[in-house]
Amino acid sequence: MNWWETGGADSPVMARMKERFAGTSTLILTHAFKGDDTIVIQPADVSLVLGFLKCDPALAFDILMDVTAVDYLNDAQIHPYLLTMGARFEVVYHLYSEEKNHRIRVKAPLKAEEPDINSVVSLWPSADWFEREAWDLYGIVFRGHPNLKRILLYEKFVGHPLRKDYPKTKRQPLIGPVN
Amino acid sequence: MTAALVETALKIAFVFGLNLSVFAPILGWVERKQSAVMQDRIGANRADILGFTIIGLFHTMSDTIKLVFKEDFIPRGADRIMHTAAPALALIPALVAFTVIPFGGKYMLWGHQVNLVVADLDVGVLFVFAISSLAAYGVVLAGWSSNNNWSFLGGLRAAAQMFSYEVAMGLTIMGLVMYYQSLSLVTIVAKQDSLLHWGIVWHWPAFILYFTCAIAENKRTPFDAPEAESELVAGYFTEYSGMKFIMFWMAEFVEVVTIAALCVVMFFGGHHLPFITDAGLIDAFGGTGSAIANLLAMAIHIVTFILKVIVLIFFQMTIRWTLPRFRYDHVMALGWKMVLPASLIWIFIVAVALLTGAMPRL
Amino acid sequence: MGMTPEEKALGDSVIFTQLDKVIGWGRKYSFFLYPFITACCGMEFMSVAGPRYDLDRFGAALPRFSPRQADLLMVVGTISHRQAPILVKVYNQMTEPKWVFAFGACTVSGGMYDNYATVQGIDTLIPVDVYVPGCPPRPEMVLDGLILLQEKVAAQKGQMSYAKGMAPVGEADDRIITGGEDSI
Amino acid sequence: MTEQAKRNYDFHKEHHTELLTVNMGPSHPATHGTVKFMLALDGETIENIDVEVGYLHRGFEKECEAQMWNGVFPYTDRLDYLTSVLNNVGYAMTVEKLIGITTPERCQYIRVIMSELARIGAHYTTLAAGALELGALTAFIYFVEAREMVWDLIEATCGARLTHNYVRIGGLTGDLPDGFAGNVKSVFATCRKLWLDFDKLLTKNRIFLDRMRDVAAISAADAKAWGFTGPCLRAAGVPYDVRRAQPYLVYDRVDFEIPIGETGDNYDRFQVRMEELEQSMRIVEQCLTQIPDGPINVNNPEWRQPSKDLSSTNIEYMIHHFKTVMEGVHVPVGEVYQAVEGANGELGYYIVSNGSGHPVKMRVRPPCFPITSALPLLIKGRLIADLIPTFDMLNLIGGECDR
Repeated sequence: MNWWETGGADSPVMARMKERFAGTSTLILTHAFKGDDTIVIQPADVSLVLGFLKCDPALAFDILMDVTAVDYLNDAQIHPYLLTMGARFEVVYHLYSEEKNHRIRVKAPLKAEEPDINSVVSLWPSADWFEREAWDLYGIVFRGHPNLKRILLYEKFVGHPLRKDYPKTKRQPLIGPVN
Repeated sequence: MTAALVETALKIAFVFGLNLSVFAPILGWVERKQSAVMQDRIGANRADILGFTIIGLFHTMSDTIKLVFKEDFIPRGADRIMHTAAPALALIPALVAFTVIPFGGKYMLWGHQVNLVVADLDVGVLFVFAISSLAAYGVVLAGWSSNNNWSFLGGLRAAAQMFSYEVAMGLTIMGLVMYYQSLSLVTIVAKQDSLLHWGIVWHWPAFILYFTCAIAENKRTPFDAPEAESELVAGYFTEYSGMKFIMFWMAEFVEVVTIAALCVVMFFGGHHLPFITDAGLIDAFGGTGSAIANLLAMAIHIVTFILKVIVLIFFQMTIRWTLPRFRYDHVMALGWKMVLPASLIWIFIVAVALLTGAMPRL
Repeated sequence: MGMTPEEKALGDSVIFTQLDKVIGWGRKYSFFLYPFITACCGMEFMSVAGPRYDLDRFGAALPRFSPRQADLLMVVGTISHRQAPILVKVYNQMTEPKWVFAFGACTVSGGMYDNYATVQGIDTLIPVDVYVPGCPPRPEMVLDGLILLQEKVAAQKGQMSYAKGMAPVGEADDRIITGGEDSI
Repeated sequence: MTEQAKRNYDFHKEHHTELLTVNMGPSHPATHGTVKFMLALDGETIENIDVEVGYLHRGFEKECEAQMWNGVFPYTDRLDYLTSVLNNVGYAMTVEKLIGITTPERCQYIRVIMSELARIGAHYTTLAAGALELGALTAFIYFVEAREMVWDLIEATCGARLTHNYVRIGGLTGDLPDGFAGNVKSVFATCRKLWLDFDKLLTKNRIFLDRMRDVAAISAADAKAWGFTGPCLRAAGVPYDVRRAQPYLVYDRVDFEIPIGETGDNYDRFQVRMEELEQSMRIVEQCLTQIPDGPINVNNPEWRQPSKDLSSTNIEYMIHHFKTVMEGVHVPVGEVYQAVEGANGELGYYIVSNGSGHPVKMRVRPPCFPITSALPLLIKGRLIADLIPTFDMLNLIGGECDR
């Protein structure tokens, strides 16, 4: 048995998602490990899925809690679908519905060579800075983002430091010595 | 002639000495200590000379020494002449305004009449306002000549604020001038010889209005928008260092004293003691003819005056450390929409009261 | 600092050594701080300035946020590489004489953070007079550091001879830039 | 001038005026050293604003990925450095959720007590800083003193004033000290007095009201869309509080209210925080009456190393201690997200483990990050003086926002 399989019944959110996307290839995997409803989707469908999550009255995810990315350069075995898709990154969205008081995690695997995905700024303005951060630290390109530039680091910085192949202490000082 | 010259020289020395070497530095210390008391702290107390600290009084001295020997900096792109002149332009008017403020009455000393005011002008009230409005130039020039955006903003704010309150401040006093029928501060003080004739008795609304305007004119909290630390770094004196920087502060402190002294002169009977007239006091010590009696009375009057000034300074400091800061547009709104109409209404009320006899004429 | 021509000429003449003492005394009890607060240590800095520890007792309570008016640059908190040019600029903008107080482990050595983003001690950028380690240092330590600095300042020789803009660090032009987009 | 010309009259163009660009920060007294505003000013009015964060980016995630699971705690301390314990608790709960262990009841109560004390300290600081920046220095000092007393309580428990590093996976580093309940009682009595003083100085002060009320208001829908949580969201009238919505630890056993505002302006944010101080005190007081005796650590050496007494007298425990220190605990494979209510809003941890001794991903959802991103929305068209209280009440904490 894989680590994410829990064997419990689906939560209403998961049931609704499975119902909506039945027969399509959108959902790669769904699970509720440790009670966290999780869906893994095709990156091309991210606008569709997140738009549905926001607008569907039964789901009504009105707060985008978090957008981040993960680099599975050496750890793709954690999620076998990464290996089958040949993906390296995963963009992770955490949503919360204040109205219905439920949460969901949406993940979209991305390939190393073209880490780009649609921006969701038009759905939630809070995605603006989160996506800029993911671009800054992981180099994920968000298509359609109005202002995709570095946010935590400076423009002169080369590379994306949270990628696993970026050495932890590789400094690029603007002034002063390297170490 | 010589006696008159000596007398004037002594009086000037007294006034400037009092302001520059006593009030201004001590106020720096008072402000620090009072804030410490209000905030449950100890406050500056470490600076010592030969082991004596005198509750931190020497800190003012060490500040001065340090500031004198601090690098004097003029930023690139600044107008050097204006940049240097601005602090002086801010400080001098505050000092000069003090010349027409009587800090005592008239005394006969060895056949020579001493009038305890440096310049007994017939238009003393107008002179004070005219001179203190010049202080705005120092501030505006400082802001403009520094070639710094924050200074510039601070200077603009200061200009608007000082000129606005100048207008209102002049009007707040008009009722009082009508009541005493004189523009001379000496006459105004002389007419306050009994407690019932003190300005505050009939003109307490004017006092409140005047005091508000005066603090605003002096740009102290809650009206310190031009130098608001959290907004404009240090406002118009952002680019000043060393002594030039501290001159702006001294101007502020001297202005505090001037405001307090003016309030005392106009509203709190000047040097007069509450229940005894000048003549009565001199008589009590042995009559008009005695120089000793006159000297004693003079000393008591000067001390009374200074004590009253200190109380009002204390009041200003308390306000300083209690209230938060106004927003700039609220300052202007308060000046134009509240204080100015209120002082006009007050003038009207005083006029009607004087005509109908509801307010006794002096 | 080296001997300036004036110092060499005047040597240990009595007047100047006495004057040194007087100026040293003045400077010792009159630090105007520039709090360069970036991080966690700033909270302890608040406490140091607060009623219980009361920095004002040492005559150092007056924060001046204009570097022209400050004597003591208190670097409080982690300096990232992004922040470093600003720190150097503020240091250069300060008028002589000036001192630097490294408040907390991050400013002393980089502290817990040894990675791509952080400067490994501000002494790689600007000269430092007092190092106060701790993450964050307790207020007592800060006061101790301040007293040490006071002693250092009081004992300095040649107090009169600070040249204008003596030691700009990095690009010398930083010092005089004012106004516009570059002012802080 | 014709009607048409009047309508086309552009003041800026006709009078050759231009906007004044000023650079506020990152070392500006109002920006707390970690944020930079580029302002385009038309007189005093902010026509445009660009917010730049990241000046305190110190590689939290990269640093944590190099640490062992227990070694992450000191770094979480320095996220929102005002609520170190709260960050510790959030992280510990996330790892415990991934492992699947439940901490003993006493531990849970202590975690709640310490979290709330940290929250009290954070709110004191926020409110005090807000007062300071508006020029009310005395009010600032009152709350710094109150905060100092609350920190004394925390210090008595864990030994540190600010960065507590108090919580461990599966437990705590130590129990509450003797006489803690009595100290809390006396400290809270003084704090309530100071609260009243602060309240008198500011809350009904006309100057203060004018500066705070109706400044930078945000609607409930906007606040949610911009990812507001915590006091800022509640000020907009949305009663969302993780402690109530998805209770964790023992928050479902204590009685507390969730203060909400109406207009979402600065004054509401101020009032919500003022009220939350009292509610947090109530939570602590209730916990202190309910708290049971018992262990503070899970009785499972795999996750929580046994006490020093055992490990220095017994060779098996000694070896075990050595191994857990050198290799760290091996958290099972998986990914979880756990949110706690931080002082600024929902503090979420998203961690991914590959079963080794180090995290693969150690993500923190910083509550003030999205809140700060809404600053241009709130402040455009307002006066430069409004920026100060707005920024204070949004409460950007550099360590958390920039990580």
